[in-house]
Amino acid sequence: MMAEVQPDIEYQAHLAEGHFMIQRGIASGVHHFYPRAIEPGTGRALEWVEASGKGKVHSVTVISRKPPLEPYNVVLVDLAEGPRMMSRVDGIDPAAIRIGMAVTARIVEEDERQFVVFVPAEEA
Amino acid sequence: MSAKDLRGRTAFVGAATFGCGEAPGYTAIELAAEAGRRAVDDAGLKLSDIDGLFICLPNDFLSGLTIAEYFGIHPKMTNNSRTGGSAFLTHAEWAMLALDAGLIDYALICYGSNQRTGAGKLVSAQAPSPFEFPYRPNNPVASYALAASRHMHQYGTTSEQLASVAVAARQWANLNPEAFKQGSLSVEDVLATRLVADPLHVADCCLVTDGAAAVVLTRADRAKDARKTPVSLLGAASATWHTEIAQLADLTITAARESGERAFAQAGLTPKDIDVVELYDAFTINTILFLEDLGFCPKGEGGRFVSSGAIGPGGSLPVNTNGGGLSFCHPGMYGLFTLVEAIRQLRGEAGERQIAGAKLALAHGNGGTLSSQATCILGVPETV
Amino acid sequence: MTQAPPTATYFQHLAEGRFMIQRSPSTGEWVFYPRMVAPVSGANDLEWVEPSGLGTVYAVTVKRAKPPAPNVSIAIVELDEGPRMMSHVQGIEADQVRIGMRVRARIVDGLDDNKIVVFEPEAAA
Amino acid sequence: MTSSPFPRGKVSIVGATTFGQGRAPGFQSSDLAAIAARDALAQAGLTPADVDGLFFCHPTDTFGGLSFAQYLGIHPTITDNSRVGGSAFQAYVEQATFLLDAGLIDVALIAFGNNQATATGKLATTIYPMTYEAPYKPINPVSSYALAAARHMHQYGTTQEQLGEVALAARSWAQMNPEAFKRDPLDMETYMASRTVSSPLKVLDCCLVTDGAAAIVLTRTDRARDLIARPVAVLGAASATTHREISWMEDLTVTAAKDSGARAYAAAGVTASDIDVVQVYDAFTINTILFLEDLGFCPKGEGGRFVEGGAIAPGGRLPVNTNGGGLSCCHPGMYGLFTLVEAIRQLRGECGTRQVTDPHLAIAHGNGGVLSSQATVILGSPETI
Repeated sequence: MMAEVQPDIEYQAHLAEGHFMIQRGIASGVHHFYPRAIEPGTGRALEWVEASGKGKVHSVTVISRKPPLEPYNVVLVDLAEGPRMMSRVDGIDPAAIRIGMAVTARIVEEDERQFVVFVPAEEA
Repeated sequence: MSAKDLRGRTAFVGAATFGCGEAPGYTAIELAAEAGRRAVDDAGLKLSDIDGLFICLPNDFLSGLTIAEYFGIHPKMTNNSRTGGSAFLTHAEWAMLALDAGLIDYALICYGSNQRTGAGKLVSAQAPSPFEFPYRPNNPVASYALAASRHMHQYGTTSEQLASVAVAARQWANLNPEAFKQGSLSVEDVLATRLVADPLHVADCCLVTDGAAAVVLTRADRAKDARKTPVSLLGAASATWHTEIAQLADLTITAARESGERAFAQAGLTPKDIDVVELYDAFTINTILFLEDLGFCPKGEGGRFVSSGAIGPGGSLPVNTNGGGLSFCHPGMYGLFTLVEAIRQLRGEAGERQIAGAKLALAHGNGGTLSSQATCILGVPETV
Repeated sequence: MTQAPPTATYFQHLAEGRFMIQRSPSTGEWVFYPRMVAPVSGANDLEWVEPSGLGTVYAVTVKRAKPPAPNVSIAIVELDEGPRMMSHVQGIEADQVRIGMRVRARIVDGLDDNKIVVFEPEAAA
Repeated sequence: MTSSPFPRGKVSIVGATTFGQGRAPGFQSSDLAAIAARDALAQAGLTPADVDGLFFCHPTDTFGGLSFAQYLGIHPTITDNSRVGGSAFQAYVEQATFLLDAGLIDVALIAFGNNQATATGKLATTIYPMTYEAPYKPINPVSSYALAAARHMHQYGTTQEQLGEVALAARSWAQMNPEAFKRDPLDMETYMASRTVSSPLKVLDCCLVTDGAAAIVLTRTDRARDLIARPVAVLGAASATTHREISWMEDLTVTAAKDSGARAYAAAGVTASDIDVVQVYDAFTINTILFLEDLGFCPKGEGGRFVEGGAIAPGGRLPVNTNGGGLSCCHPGMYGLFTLVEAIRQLRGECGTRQVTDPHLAIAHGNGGVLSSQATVILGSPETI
């Protein structure tokens, strides 16, 4: 029984080792995020693959806070592989983040937990 | 196999609200119980007549059990399904089926919250997603803001158009003595309020109030004996597409499209037939999305539709005639209030805000972050 | 007529040193816990009345504590007026509390800042 | 209305499975439920995409129905996460049957998973303030059930040893179930010597704390026959609620199972004496005694004497909780769905050494809250329709 995927633990372990991994249906070839024990829709097996880290901002909101706290952004990013995830874009004034903007994934650590944020993609 | 014909087989025979706005000192259960008692009384029934209970209280996972005990009744059916603010319209769908099947005879749907004056902190019913919380979205507003920002990006919807939803709601609230927020409100006023999560301002967001509501349903044959003219349930349908906003395929199209389509099909009606519309307006963007998804205007046209003055008093399509969650009340979950207002309009009980000759009404509930949608279509007896 | 907030009113009475429960003049029934509306009958003319404070143990369990903390009785007491309530029976070893035992109410300090009602054997009072 | 409105035999179960009973480290509750759901669907050649009615109860997420729909990548037309405690799953069967029969849905999935035993987070409980009970610090739910047991002993002379018989029978069944968590031998001496938690209930009167998941799949019987050879028919189902807190239960020795059972029997057109195998929600040993009485297997007050002498153990006169029950098989927070899975497995003849000989009728009874909410399902082999 323990041959089943343990989605959260495995995802987090990959991040801790510096890899942003997402899942792909072995039969369907379709990529998925967030991590699951079975493929959504089909219920079939999934494998881990490293995400390219490339994505585009799908939507953005800037959350205001009582000064002196700074506002911060929350975005949805469409990964190049297809899935969408919530994240934030660092390294840019939140007011300058635009829908459609190309971004690149980075793994950061806060409160002893690694997670994925994005930065504006390097100009080609 | 096609769906059983449930059109007009059941009817609302009682409706009530209690403690809308501020109700200091009361617990959520007390508010819900009083609204429930009033709705049962409105129907000319006794508490002991109720054999189906549909409840969802903010601070109680097992609230159906609590209300059964509170009323001293032994219901055959107890349902506390929680799908957010759409739950109550889904409860109506359930009740319709259970009543028609003869499983129960009288269904009570009720809700109450003391979230404004209550000493306890606001209850978060939803488990935080490990894939959202690192980014600190101030949910629910952040999720709705992300949808609004996509709608603006794709269709050119403007902040002024969003604001016009809040303005129409306030105009209706000014005609409703029960409404919590009254007074003049202009588009400029809305835009001058603080941004909470771009593009949504404070005045784009629903109120935080106390309040309770309840409705009673029974089979059409029994409804004839009710104290007041029954309001028939012509169609009801639900749909769930996601939980987290990142998982909604197109942030400008909600499952209301699906629940609306099935509810209209069951009722044998189209949006053109509807006289009055009650939508769950947790945020101004909701009204725009649901008007589009329910077919009252084409996709992407919602912003222009609402800014034309169409949805306010005197407009071509009366929407949220009680003032909605934006100006009437919003005690954590607003869904049931859409049903109560639709029933009051069809009974001709809406006073200054009454829509003359209203025969058909649509009530729509929304849960989670645009996640779960449910639509009910109601009609006066002659529409059955 | 709408009841004043029942839960808040009940604890206010206790804070003032009075154990009050509700009664409907129209049906004569006594109600506990405090409600907006009487269960079953639906009567909504509930008034606050002082019960006799006498009752009978209907059921009891002894919650075993890790020594040296004492064991505690958790009882359901049926008031002479009819309603039942959960409580402690104090002034007696927890494992000496018996179903059917006559008890009398007393107000003591509870958790938080609230006063609560406990019972002790009627004979001891 | 004299005749039952229940659509007897119109709906059948085409998939039933468990996963991760006992300890399942590393999985979230939804992971466990998803794996069970996948396997239950696969038994009928279905996939998550076929599901349009979702009935799901998540231990910590009150919006669990929404998140599980998202997890499975489906868009159900009916999403129900009604919580009435451990009886929720029987109530789901009742509601799914009506919805399927009315044609509002085609495939219903009822699923549950809980990682409470191995998860680092603490057990989720309702936020509901038990205003009039909390000041007395009952260890709920144990103390509430203990109060009921104390009344039963007082009124009917039920003994500690009779409670022990229930625990012993459950353990003997568990020893025949490779999936059961507690399988070491248990005798009356050990039972009597075990620590009292809230008198009269001892540690061994209380259910386990385990992980675990289960899932079942329902569809209309006409379609079920095309999917698998031996679907299990839903012959009757009914629910009843009486109270929330034990202080306001009318008679602590009579549960709403009396009412839900009576209506379920009426729907199925059978009586207790027709039932071949019984699965009841044994959160505590007293439950089994109460439910055997309330469901009509023995007169009120006789439950203690009924279970004596191994009567409900393997080889006894009535097979009860043949998987080992919540006492010895598993109890992942809510056990209701596991009574259904075991009843289905018995009717399908999948139970290995614990298999009851050729059963045709099974009862699966769920209990929620503190004896508050009861729901009964009667299942039958295809021949019983």
